[in-house]
Amino acid sequence: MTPTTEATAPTYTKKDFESDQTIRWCPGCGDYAILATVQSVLAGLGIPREEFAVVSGIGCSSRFPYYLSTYGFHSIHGRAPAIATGVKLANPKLSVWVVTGDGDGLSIGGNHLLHVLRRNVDLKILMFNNRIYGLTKGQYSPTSEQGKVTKSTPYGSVDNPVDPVNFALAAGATFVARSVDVFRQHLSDTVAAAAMHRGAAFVEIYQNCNIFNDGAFESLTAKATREEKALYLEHGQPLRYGPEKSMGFALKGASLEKIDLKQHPEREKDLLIWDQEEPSGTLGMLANHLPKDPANPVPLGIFRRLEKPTFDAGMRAQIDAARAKRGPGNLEKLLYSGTTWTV
Amino acid sequence: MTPTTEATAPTYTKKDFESDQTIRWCPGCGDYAILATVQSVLAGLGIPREEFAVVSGIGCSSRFPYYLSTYGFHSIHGRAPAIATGVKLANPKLSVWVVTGDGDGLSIGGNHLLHVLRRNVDLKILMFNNRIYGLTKGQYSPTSEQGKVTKSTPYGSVDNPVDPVNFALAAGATFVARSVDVFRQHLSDTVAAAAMHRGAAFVEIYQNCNIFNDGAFESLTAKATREEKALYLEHGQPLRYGPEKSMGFALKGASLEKIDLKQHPEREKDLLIWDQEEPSGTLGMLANHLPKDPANPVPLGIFRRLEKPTFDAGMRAQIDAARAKRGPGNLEKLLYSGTTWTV
Amino acid sequence: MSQSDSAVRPTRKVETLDQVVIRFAGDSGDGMQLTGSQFTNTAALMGNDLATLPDFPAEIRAPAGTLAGVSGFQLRFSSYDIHTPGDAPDVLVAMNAAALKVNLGDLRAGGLLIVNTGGFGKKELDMAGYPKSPLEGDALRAYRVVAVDLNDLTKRALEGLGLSMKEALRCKNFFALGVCCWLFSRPLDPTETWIKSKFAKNEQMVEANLRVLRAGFNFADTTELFQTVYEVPPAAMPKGTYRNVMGNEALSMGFLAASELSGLEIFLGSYPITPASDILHTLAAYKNFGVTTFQAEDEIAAITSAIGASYAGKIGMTTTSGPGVALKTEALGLAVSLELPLVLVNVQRGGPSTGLPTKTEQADLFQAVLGRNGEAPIPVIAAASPSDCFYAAIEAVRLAIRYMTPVILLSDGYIANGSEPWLLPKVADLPKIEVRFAGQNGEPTPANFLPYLRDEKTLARPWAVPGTPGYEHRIGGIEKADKTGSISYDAENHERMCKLRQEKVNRIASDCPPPEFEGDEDADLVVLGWGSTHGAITGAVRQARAKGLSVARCHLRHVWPFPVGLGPILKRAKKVLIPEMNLGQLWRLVRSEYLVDAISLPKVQGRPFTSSEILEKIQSLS
Amino acid sequence: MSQSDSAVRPTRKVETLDQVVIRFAGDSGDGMQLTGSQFTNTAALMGNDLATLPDFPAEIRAPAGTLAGVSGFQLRFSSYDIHTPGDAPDVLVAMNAAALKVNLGDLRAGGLLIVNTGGFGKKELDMAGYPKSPLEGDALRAYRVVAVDLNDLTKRALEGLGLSMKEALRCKNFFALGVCCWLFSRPLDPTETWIKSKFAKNEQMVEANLRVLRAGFNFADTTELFQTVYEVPPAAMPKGTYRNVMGNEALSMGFLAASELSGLEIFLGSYPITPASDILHTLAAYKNFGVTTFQAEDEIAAITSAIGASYAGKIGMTTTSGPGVALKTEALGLAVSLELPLVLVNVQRGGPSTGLPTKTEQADLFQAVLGRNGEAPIPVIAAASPSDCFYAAIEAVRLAIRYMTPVILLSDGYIANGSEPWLLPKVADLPKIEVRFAGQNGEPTPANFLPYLRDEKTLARPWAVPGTPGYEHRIGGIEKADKTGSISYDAENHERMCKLRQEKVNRIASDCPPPEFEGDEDADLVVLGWGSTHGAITGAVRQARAKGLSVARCHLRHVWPFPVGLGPILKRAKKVLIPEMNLGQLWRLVRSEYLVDAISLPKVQGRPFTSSEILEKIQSLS
Ligand SMILES: Cc1ncc(C[n+]2csc(CCOP(=O)(O)OP(=O)(O)O)c2C)c(N)n1
Ligand SMILES: Cc1ncc(C[n+]2csc(CCOP(=O)(O)OP(=O)(O)O)c2C)c(N)n1
Ligand code: SF4
Ligand code: SF4
Ligand SMILES: [Mg+2]
Ligand SMILES: [Mg+2]
Repeated sequence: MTPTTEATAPTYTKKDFESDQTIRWCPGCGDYAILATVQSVLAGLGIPREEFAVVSGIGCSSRFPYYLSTYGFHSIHGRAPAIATGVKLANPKLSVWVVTGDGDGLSIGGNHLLHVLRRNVDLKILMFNNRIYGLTKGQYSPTSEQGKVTKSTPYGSVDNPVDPVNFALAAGATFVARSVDVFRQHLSDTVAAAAMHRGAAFVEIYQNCNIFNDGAFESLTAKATREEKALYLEHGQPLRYGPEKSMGFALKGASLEKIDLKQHPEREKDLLIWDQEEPSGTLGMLANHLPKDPANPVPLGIFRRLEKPTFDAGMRAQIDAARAKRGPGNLEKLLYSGTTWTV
Repeated sequence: MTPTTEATAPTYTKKDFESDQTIRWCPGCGDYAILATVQSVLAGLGIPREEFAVVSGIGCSSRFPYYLSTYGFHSIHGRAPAIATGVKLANPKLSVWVVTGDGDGLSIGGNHLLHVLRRNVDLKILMFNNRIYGLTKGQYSPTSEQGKVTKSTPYGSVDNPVDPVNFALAAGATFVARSVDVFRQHLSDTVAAAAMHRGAAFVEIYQNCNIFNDGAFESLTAKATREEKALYLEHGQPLRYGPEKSMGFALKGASLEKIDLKQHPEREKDLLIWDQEEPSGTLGMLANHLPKDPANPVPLGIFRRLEKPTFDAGMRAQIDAARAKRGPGNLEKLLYSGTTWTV
Repeated sequence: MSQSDSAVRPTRKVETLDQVVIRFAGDSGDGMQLTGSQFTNTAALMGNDLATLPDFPAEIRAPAGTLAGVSGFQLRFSSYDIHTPGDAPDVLVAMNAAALKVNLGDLRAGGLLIVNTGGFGKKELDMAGYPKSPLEGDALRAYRVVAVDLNDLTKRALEGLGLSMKEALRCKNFFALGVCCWLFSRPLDPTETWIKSKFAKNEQMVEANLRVLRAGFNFADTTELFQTVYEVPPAAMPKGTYRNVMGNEALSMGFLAASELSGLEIFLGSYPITPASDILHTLAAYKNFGVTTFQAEDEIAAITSAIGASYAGKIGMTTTSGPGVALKTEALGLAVSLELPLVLVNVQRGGPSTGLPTKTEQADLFQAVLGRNGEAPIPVIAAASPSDCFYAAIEAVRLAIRYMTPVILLSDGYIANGSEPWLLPKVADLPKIEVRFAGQNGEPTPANFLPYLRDEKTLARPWAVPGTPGYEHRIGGIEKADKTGSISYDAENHERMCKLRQEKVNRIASDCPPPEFEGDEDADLVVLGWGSTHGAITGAVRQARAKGLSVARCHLRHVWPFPVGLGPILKRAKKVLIPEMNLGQLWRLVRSEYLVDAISLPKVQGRPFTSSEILEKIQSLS
Repeated sequence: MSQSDSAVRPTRKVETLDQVVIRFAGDSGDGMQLTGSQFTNTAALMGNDLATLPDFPAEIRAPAGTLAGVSGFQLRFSSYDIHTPGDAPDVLVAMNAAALKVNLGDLRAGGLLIVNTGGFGKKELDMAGYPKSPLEGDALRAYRVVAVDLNDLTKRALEGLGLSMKEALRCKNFFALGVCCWLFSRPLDPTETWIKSKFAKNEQMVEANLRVLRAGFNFADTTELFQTVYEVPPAAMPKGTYRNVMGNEALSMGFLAASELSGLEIFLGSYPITPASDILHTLAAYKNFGVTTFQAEDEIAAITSAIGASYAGKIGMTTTSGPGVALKTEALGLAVSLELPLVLVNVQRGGPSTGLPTKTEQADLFQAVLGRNGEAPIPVIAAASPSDCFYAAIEAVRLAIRYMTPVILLSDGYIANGSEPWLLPKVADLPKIEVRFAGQNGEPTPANFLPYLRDEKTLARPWAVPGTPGYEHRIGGIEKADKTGSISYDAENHERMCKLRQEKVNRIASDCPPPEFEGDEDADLVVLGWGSTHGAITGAVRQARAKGLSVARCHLRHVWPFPVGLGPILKRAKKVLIPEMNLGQLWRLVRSEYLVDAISLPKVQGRPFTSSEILEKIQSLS
């Protein structure tokens, strides 16, 4: 089901998307903020409530569907994208959402995520990235920074983390974005944009787990540093950030150069104009390479948004075409087809 | 085991790496050429034969280890990277190779591949990409082009293919390359470079399956068009290709511009100088976006080569450090540690 | 069937046989599967009863001429009702030395051996491990040998057509087929028709194959190699229209039928694996039946996408073989917990692990019945023969929907690739499958929908699909409170739910026909079987009874839970014999259920039982 | 143990008890697990025998005050030999209304109920679903109620320390602990020592917790709330040094011991899952023992990396719970086919599917014994108690190496998190595990190494690890030719290999001690158990025998294959009773093996048997 703005569209409030289940997250968990935002966004899409199917895997984040008053499906670890593919293929009219965590989506479920993204199945995928395994009480995850000391890595983790946005870009996802649990308006806009996108929409949401990885995003979310640390990608706008938007980035060869506009106001014209429709993903990766340097801001917003035929529509079209061409299946005829003989 | 060039290194010929098993590939299969090349490369590395462990999954390609006279392990579908991780962690002295197919490595095994690459486990991974499932008799694979008609897609496949090189770049692989079964010298050089690399080395090898996907790479491999179609990436060299190397690419914003040097000899200086050490993967993706346009050449060679600490070395170092700091484990002491009481 | 005019009646002695077992054997590249199928097709059209057994290596084309590369196809055709592709072949066609080496041991003494001497060069002999040619000396004394150079004859037949040597030689299987058609008084036209349609796009190939086929026929007619020509009259089969069908094909059509009978569209999530892939291939072609086939990235995505589709109101199904089932285990547990309909087909092959991918076995029964974590009961049914796959597929869907449960349907490589004539049903005679989606039957919307409130009779819960207003609810794999389906960690609730799920499945035991039984009620020995041993057991028991032995047979279509009628049958027998293509899996389940000291007849050789193996055992027990 | 000087002996009536069952219950955030463990630790140090049963929700912190968020810890300590954490608690400490609601039903009539009235405000009562406070009226008449406002007392104890209200309240569990220490004449110093080391980096927390702990003790001493103070003298335990140990901890140490005994380093490939994760956490800390712990991307990578490590010459192991085993099924089949050593630990939890992640169950036995495709036999052993996990781990490694086979070791949530005193062994007394790598024993290098040539006695194949010159060979999951290990599709070879693999595992039945047996040889009733029911069965059978009933018990450490001694024991008994935390899995296996009409006593409630449940059943059968 695509969002509609017709007059007949139901009007809901956030409350209509709250379920009667007690919420079982830890007090202070970033998941609460995401839930509230998503409830509001869903209420505003104009899609009848019964046409939402929200599928999740396993993890704290994956408890999400219980707290929405829509159809909900809390499944098994890592498999939500595959289940959701089945739901969407079976009934393309539904608005199908996937909620997953960094462990659920990128550890055990990495492959399914890769494949729904490359197929461009029309799913809205929200990955709550708290860079930790919450539900199993604090082991490192594939997005944990190197050297992370956790229950399972008392000497620090050795592996390089995977970057969900890079991963999604390379997989060919047609909508790739990043937002933050506590940046309510930005999150709301980003989730709404994902909802409006036709095709696989992937949204990484930085989420604080105040029990096992408290403050993981604090340098970004702290009120004091927010402005310095958030680089909002806005289509058609130059890459600027910081107090008074006085910092920016320009292309230099195949990498980005940081420019202090206060010192070099003349270079404003060099700033890279953000193009979310650049198809190769190169630009997205370029912008996203920034966070690896702690001195750099964190890019947020939409890394890529492309219109491409969706998998579910393509599959349906084949059925329709076959029916148009060969007529609806006739079982009797099929059984008696080929070489038969009568006794 | 890292390749050695010491005087004591064993000297082998290709024959020393041939096993006594009858080869069971179809006559004409591209796998034969790869086998011969790899046998030669292994023979020339100076590593004792018994220190090779070659692990594969399932597929025609995965029969590879049977035909090498080294230690060999033909495992289950998609899991070779994980098995090889165990082998390498258990005995870091070994030279551990993974042989996989496009189905084995990117369909069922995509997640394991992602994780060995991001971890930078010191494995040499050869993926034979024939863009089809050979062993199961011709279904489309995740690298098959869209619209592919196969046994399982009589109406043509709907999904967008995944590009193995992009995937590996986004996963953070420290060595990413592409070669072709029948480009013997190039393949040999590429595999040898992978062997010399310390860390996860990923090589995509285009391979012709003459039974189920014959000619998949013919526009590249045909003698007549080879020169026009192969763009060799050479570190420190400009991106040039074609007869008399008269064509090339330059950076234009964040994408590549094709330049006909015959018409514009003055633009030679603009050509992009290939830098395999560009860390973000941006450049690699840029170059690799080319094949999507059939008018463009196919980039071959090394997309990225970076020195980074390996996972296996990091894991070993933790054990060594713990031993250095706490002394080797003393079981008796451990058992009797903590709160005990004596009756 | 009128005789084609290319097939002039020969003037040799005519002998009438009531059955023939013939095996074509050659290199993987020699087209033996095709030759066998064409001969089968012709036999079917002539009204014979028949059964086939293809047998090929796991490699696509193992190196030409090697033992590992030998491919075979056995066909038994008859003028009476038969049940297996036969024990020892009467006729063996060996296209090269390796094929002879691999197959000769099976040929019955005195059998007819047709060898292609063109496949016995020095190189071929070496590869087959023959120090010297078996065609010289008396190694083959026990057989009636007809040695012909099919290579040469084929090449000569094609002279002037402009084919390369390699292309020409690829036609030689049609020469052999022509010879055999002559020998067994078969018309050529079904094969000719097939050639014309198969190679429609390549006139040269049509011409070449037709020439070679006819050359073979004429060669046999002309030369003095054969003293006798055989006839196998049609079998007296029940009235009706027949087609020849392979198991995977019948199974696919069964699913299409179930779709029609239930009014629901099919969603098949699958990942290719031998010997199950053909079901995916077959169904993929029937998109106009509203079938969605999804080739997933792996087995886990295959089954979970099917679960998703069932959740959304289609018939979710997934097809695979043993190693694939292993990967689907966790998701099967989820399906049990969700109580959604789902059909999993396991076309069993030789195990453990990768095992023998192209060979048959029944060793996944334990896995089907008991192979999950937690108390996770799933009903298991099994197909008995190629055509029975059709009905088994319908029954699997019926149970899945009626009981809101995953169902496992077991087939195996033998019946999946084997074929037999199938008396086609009328679609109108097939019973409808009732589907009731909650909220779509005009009932008033409940204030508080209870997704785990059960039907009194079946204990099934309601099927409320997304899109239905007022029925929004949440499901998941965590234990659920009875009726409401909310998460519950309550101790008593958990026990109640475990027992309810078990009881629901148990009720199927009395909602299925009694097990098939043949023979006297008070027979001393009951031979109990399941799945594809059906034919071999039937044959053996009939022969034993014909010899006057007190034996009956019983066959399970519903393998788990055991149908209510099984206990009395087994308890009343003095002895129970259970032949299985495993080391005794049904045997163990039967012992545990009924405390009956049954006797196991295990066979784990990657190939089906012969009737005589079972008959022998019956005799030793009588 | 000297009494700390903060603990002045009170002057109340002193009563001596031989055992006490106490349960601490509160909100997930109230620190009940910690309180329980500290009290346990103290009891252990005082020489009591003891057993514990923690019980907590699957959520990290379910919303404060809800029923779903209640966390409990039960401890039984005694002056005699006990086997379970007790049936009904004698003492219940309830920190809030929800904790009372959830736990009250278990408290024995007349039991002592200590309630924190600070947790019974309007909001807490509402959340617990109490329309009015149960502390008013006679709802609690059946118990001895001591109602104190722990919140208030704690806050007051901390006045002046500068803690926020929230921080202060977090200490209240130590107040409760202080009260209980006084009540049961326990010293404070073990807890004080613990507090000092635990919060070493935060002086304020040390000070706060110590203050509150002592305040609780002194409060109990000063007020007139308790008329009696209890003593539970030490149990007469065998001589030796003890520590208190939890199952997962003992299991981890067992692996370290096996590593030392075999001289091989450990490789643990694991993926976190409750209740198994702690084994990964524990072993990860012991890198100086040469342990490699690899947190894999999923369960499949966890087991396959372990297989890779075994191939390369380490002890490969993998730890998980039921859903994880499901995912490892295919790889287990591979390990069977490869014949490499491997240990898989399944710490069972409630199923099916996600089920009850933090609760205990024994319902994965079928999965362990039979849950694979093909004929894929794997020996299964089970741990009986927390400390027994140590020995079970060693035995698993011994079998894996000796028989070159995967081994499944079953534990469960109950013993994994439960604890008991453990009489520590001397390392020197533990038997060595022999390892022979091919080509590393000075033998001449064979011209043609045969990787599947078997040891005559064990049928194990040689373990030739990469790096050994002259032993290069290839292995895989396709069927292998006997001895050479080359790919083989041969029919007879396949059957031979299947039978050899089965026979190898069967031989373990006579290479293990006879099953543990207690009671008269000719007892009428034998109670048969496996795994963690050991304690409850032992307690019940001893009580029954004390009542003069003719009953014995038998316990299986080697669950599959059944040890040779089991058959005679079961056949000679008139009745066999099998209590299990499942719907009858061992029961079915026993019936199938011995045709014994055993009686099942199933319990699937996510919690262990109490002795009285079993005793009751014994009595009903006597
Ligand atoms: C098959 C399986 N393996 C492991 C688990 C245990 N498990 C539950 S949640 C989880 C990780 C959750 O991490 P993430 O997805 O990041 O979610 P979070 O709790 O952080 O929101 C794991 C390992 C499981 N439930 N199932
Ligand atoms: C668990 C499992 N699923 C499916 C299969 C069947 N299978 C064998 S090989 C293969 C695909 C092989 O494709 P690819 O990796 O591209 O190798 P190729 O044969 O083309 O070299 C499949 C699906 C299997 N052996 N095991
Ligand atoms: S553990 Fe972390 S992610 Fe999970 S609910 Fe608590 S705060 Fe949130
Ligand atoms: S099927 Fe294709 S990939 Fe496999 S051996 Fe034959 S030619 Fe090679
Ligand atoms: Mg997380
Ligand atoms: Mg391939």
